[in-house]
Amino acid sequence: SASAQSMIRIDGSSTVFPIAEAVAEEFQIAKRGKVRITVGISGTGGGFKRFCRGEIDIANASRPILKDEMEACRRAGIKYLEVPVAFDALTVVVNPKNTWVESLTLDDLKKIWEPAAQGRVTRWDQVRPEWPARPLVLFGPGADSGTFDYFTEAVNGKSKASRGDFAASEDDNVIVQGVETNANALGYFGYAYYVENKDRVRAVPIVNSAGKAVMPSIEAVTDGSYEPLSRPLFIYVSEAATQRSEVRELVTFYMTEGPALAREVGYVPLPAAAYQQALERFNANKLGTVFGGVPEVGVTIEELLAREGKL
Amino acid sequence: MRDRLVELFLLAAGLVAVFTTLAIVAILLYESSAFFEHVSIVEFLTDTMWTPLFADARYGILPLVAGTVTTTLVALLVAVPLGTLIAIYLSEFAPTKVREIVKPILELLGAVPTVVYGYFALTIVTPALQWLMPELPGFNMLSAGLVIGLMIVPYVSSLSEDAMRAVPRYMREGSYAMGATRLQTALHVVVPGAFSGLAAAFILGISRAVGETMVVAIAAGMQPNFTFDPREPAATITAYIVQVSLGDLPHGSIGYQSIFAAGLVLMILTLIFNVIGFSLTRRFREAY
Amino acid sequence: MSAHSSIAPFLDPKLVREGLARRKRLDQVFVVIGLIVMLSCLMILTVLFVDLVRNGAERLTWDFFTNFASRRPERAGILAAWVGTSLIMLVTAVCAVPVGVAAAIYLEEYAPKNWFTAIIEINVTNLAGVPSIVYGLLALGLFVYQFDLGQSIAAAGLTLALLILPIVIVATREAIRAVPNAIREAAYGLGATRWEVTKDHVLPYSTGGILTGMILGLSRAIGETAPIITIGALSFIAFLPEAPFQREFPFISFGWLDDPFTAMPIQMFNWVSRPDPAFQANAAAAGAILLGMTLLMNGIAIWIRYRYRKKINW
Amino acid sequence: MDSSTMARAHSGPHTAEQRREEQPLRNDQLTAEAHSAAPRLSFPVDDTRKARSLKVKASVENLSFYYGEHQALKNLTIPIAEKQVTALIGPSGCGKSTFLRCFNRMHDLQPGTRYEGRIILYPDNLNLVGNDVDPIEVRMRIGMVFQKPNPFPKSIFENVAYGLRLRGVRNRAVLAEEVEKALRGAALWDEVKDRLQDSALALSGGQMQRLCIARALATKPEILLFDEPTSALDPIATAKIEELISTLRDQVTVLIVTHNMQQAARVSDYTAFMYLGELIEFDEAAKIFTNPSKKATEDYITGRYG
Amino acid sequence: MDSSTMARAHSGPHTAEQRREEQPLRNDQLTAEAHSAAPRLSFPVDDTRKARSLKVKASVENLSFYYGEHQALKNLTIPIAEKQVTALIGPSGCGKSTFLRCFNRMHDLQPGTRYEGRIILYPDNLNLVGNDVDPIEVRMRIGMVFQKPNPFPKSIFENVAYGLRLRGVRNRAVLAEEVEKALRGAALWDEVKDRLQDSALALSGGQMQRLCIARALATKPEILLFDEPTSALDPIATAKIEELISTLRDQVTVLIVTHNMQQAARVSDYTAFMYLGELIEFDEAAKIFTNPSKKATEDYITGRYG
Ligand SMILES: Nc1ncnc2c1ncn2[C@@H]1O[C@H](COP(=O)(O)OP(=O)(O)OP(=O)(O)O)[C@@H](O)[C@H]1O
Ligand SMILES: Nc1ncnc2c1ncn2[C@@H]1O[C@H](COP(=O)(O)OP(=O)(O)OP(=O)(O)O)[C@@H](O)[C@H]1O
Ligand SMILES: [Mg+2]
Ligand SMILES: [Mg+2]
Repeated sequence: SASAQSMIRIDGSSTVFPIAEAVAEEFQIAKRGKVRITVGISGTGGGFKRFCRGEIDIANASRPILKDEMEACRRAGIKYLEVPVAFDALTVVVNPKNTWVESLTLDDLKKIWEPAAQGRVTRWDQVRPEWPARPLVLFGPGADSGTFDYFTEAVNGKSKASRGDFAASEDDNVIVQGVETNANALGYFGYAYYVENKDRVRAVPIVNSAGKAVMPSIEAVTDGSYEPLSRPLFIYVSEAATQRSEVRELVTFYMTEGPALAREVGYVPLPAAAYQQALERFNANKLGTVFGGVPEVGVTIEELLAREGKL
Repeated sequence: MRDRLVELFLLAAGLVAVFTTLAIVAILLYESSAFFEHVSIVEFLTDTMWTPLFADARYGILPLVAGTVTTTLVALLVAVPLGTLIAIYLSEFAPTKVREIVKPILELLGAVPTVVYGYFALTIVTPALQWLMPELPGFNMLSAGLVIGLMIVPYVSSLSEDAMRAVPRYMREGSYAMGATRLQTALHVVVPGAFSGLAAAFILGISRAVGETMVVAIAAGMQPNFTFDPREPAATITAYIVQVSLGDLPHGSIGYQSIFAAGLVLMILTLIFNVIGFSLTRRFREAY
Repeated sequence: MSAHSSIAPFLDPKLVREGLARRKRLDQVFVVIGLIVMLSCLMILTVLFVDLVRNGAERLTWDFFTNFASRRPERAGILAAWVGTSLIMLVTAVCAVPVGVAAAIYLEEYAPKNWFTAIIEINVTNLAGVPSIVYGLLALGLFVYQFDLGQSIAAAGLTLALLILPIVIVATREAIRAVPNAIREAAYGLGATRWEVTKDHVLPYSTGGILTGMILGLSRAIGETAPIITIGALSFIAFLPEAPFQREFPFISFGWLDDPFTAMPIQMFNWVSRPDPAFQANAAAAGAILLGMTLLMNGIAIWIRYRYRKKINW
Repeated sequence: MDSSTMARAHSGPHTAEQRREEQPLRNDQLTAEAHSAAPRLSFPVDDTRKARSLKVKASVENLSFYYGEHQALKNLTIPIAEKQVTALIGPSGCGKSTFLRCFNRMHDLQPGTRYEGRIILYPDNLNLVGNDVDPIEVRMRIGMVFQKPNPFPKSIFENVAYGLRLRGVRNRAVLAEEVEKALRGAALWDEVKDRLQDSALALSGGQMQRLCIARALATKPEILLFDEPTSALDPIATAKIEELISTLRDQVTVLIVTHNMQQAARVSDYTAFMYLGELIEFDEAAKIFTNPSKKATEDYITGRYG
Repeated sequence: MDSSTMARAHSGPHTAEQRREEQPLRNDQLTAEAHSAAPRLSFPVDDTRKARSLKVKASVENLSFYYGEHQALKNLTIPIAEKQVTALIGPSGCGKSTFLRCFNRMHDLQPGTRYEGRIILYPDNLNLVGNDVDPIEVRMRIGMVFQKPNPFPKSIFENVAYGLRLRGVRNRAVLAEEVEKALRGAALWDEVKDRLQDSALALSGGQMQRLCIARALATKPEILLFDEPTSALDPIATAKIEELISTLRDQVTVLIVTHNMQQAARVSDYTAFMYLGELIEFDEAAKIFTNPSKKATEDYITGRYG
């Protein structure tokens, strides 16, 4: 069998996958094939499950590790380091034929997406009276996804609290397709899908806490003005694996080459300083998660990096 | 003596099928037992909301069952008539050469990766339907069902054709000798004569439709609606399972365990179809 | 008897003749409908295939077969995927065919007709209808964790083997049933044991049908995505499993069995859901190749069936 | 076994001799008439018997038949007497079934077959094997009963009604009446009248065969073809069918193939002996079985050839 | 057809009478010997013929046979003379095939069947239908030729060699020699010697049937069973098979079922007439066909019953 020694096993979120793939590809080229990397897409949940069984070295996660998973890792004696690798900016999009929506406030979004809206808010004019009385057709990611969790937490104040009567898909391209073909549609998904489909759907500026309507963009995310819909993506590195030099090298590579690669595949890199800081934390072997098993919204990356981790 | 050993070995092979079923049932039962500690069976079977992953979780399997049944019905409405029609055509009308060539090519329809079918439904069939019915939402069970139906046409037609050709020649001759045309012979003698085989073909088709995942996941909207209206978007059991098992949900959570409960329901659904099919086949096997 | 003493036609011949004309018209109408339906199904198949080929045309180059996956669509290839798929199919065939054929032989040649065999029979048909994703769940629990095979080619092959087992069993049973009883009686009459009859006659004469079943099963397995993702197929893997043939002794190696893998449908599934639309061409190309592989297998099946039919004509 | 069982079993059918007496013979002599609308069948005068002639229902003229390259029938010429039973005998493979199936164009179902010559059906002078004649129309006029009873997997009633439905009869009263008549004609009515709606597949072999006869009778065919109708049946059922065939003579022209010479002797008025696709001898049954004029026929009849 | 063809075709087999003369008769009288190692078959003295007795190869004693509930054979007792041809005749369904298949336990392949009584095989006193006897051993000693020729879809050589291979013969020279002997014994050698490696399916029906006989002969069976071996064959092939059966008498004990009385009369030394599962009469063929002692037999023989 392909020797396990030089193999780095990565698995988890399919959202993080494009970045992980790019890094893995480049790292293998840089190491001239001496290190072998595999990347899977079992989902954040599946990734953590395998991570906490000690089957993989790095878990890709589109959300922080949760209490159950921390518990599982603790029981198996798996310790880990949490490393943020990029931002994903959740992008709210409408059909290009939609002329009425210029921006959306969090309140608007809440009116549209809160559980109470189910079956009731079905026309645009119910959100804002000046909007036309056209049907409101909603698209979003599946309820099992980290994107959904983050969006509901940010908009409705509670993770997974959402109306259920929207067309969901695991595959964000399907949402693009749905919004593109329906003039009354509204949907949300990861920034990368918007970047690649700018001519098919229109992104809506979101009014941030400062009252300013901001279009999602790399700059707006990096400077923190596109909030609260930007979220960090993570990798979790098993402490045992950090004993291996190639894993350490990979993480270092991630922090140095990562920003360019993330940008290339449509994600938003962290601020340059943040990579520096994250690498320092990694080298200092600061174990555990800074979230304590509870997802949070709207925390800046600097805040996160300043916190103490918990296992 | 050696014959005895061989028989035991062969029996063991036959038992693999039984053990597989047992293993599937055992795993599903085991994993869903945790789920049923949390959710009462009554709620599971009677509630009409399925939102196990939402903050306000409800665990009524009915919407998923409704979605499964509706897409399956739509699929069957396509596959059974088309499949039977093709089978009759191939077995009673087409020249041997045509049959020998067309049958395996049709079987290819069943081998197209289902992802391809999913996009076929979403990007070609749905717009076409919307052109006919402008009100139709972009995701709906209708187009998913139609495409699944198309996908299982070869299962139905292939097996039905086998069954029809197994109808002995003297039966057909009896009918022709009475002055029947080909069509009359096919409809009045061959089809009733092949009934058990047709039933088996339909059952396999149903099972396949019930178990289809990707097409519904892509084209039907993944939205657990308790409705039997094929124009609505909906989710099926399989779509739910594949979605969750690949999602970001923590394993071991109730939401994750719910897929095993759903799987159990699916298994029971297919089992029911099969037992019905099996007893039908048995009942009519001695037909001639 | 007097009731029938007249041979005069029962009905007015004119009416009968008119009725006949109508019946024959119906006959022709049906032929047309049958042809149309059949042709439209064939056409849809063609459209699907042509569409894939057209969308993927730009990627259908030699490099596509020899490159690993990449973040750059134009650099990405399916090397790991097609090697993985081939090896998985190998494992699947090697496991499913003997077991499936043995089970079919048991059911057809050995099994007494009682409730026990009825259960096995129900089971087989039932398994044919179990959704593939459920096999994934089973395999995860059984092969990956219980048998500790991990996320390996062996685990994937076994999973798909279980999935196609019923197809192999059903097809083999049909083939075995087609062997005339007279042949069995002849062999028994010479003093052959059950096993000798099976091995010397039933099996050799049903080879065509058995191979057809195997290939139909494999064409089902080759396109499966869900179950092998569940057991942990990878999406990025830039190296190949250990080669089955080695230069040094013992020349053959089974190390590849527990190597990680990816497969064609996974690669395709992954590309389909990528943000960059350029990957859609890769997906289409992969889909076309997958369909081509299936087409090839089915072609072989048709050819084998044809050859055997020609050779053995009862 | 007590021999009384057996005696009872075959007391039914009259012997050929007995029946022949009962038959009204026509005395027109020797008429080699050219084809008029209803030609007569005539035999040369023979010292041992009265010459007689009967109406001809169909006349086979120079019929040849080919399965692809293989010529199965060679230039056969046989007259078929109206309302008489004509039996075809001959060793296996001599073409008896092939000949019979020409009458209702069953061969048309198999590609690559070819007819030559003519079978003229009287009174309307229709050439049954003509290319311009619709096989379905032929089959509507000429019924057939097969070697193996082949009822349709439907109810008894529907089996018999099938031919009528094909002919467009929808009226339930008419159907019921005709089905009853046909079943009575096939001597099956009493046995099944209480279970007309039961599956035909639940009948015994002999009953099934009579059902097939009823099915054919219901459409009032002009000629009824029997291809070894009793070879799959037990002795008692065989006796019943033979008796039935004897009585059918009043209603319909019967052509029967049998490999059983005793049966041919018992039921037929005329007998044709075929060998390797050729007609060796055709004559009254009594003559064939007592005093055949060809050596080959005699050898076959007396069992020197099997 | 010229009748010479036919004459040639059946000039082969000797008539039963001719053959009987050639046979060395044994003159031991009337011995109702209890079962010794080799009992003798004896008939009561009869004015019209010499009483004689022959070695018995197998004796059927009170044999009954059941298909589930249905009793197909009722308490049969028949001696089978060594190196003689014994024919079984009787109407369809009377149990001839069932009886024959008891000899090589073919019924064991069908569940739910049951034997009662005994078939003792001499000289070793083996009860063929005993529960403790391995059916495979029985089949190794008793060969069978079926109604429809059923060669394996293998080469001619492999067909004949198959039985030997089953018995563990591997030596190629031995195989070749035995195959030739068997093919010669079945009068097929000259026709196939140049194409032993061709598929057996390319042979004609009659050749196939002789191949099946060769296949059975190759294993040197003690008894050879024939179940209507010529019913699927044309006259010429039939004649060849009959001739062959007549000559086989020198090598092996033959039991033949036929629905054809002429055939039975031609080939057999002894004939058993069965009806509805019972044995009605058993005697020398000459006696049965000229002067049967039971009315039922006579009726059947003379064609009054079919
Ligand atoms: N479908 C067919 N295709 C080609 N040849 C055929 C076909 N059916 C019969 N034959 C051949 O035609 C000849 C006459 O066959 P036919 O069935 O008419 O004989 P038969 O007299 O009815 O014999 P039997 O008494 O065995 O039924 C035979 O040589 C036979 O092999
Ligand atoms: N496999 C079977 N299962 C049940 N009953 C059977 C089976 N085979 C034959 N029988 C019955 O046993 C009886 C004797 O059948 P058998 O085949 O021995 O008759 P036969 O004398 O050989 O007739 P034929 O001349 O038609 O071949 C018949 O009543 C038949 O229906
Ligand atoms: Mg015939
Ligand atoms: Mg028989």
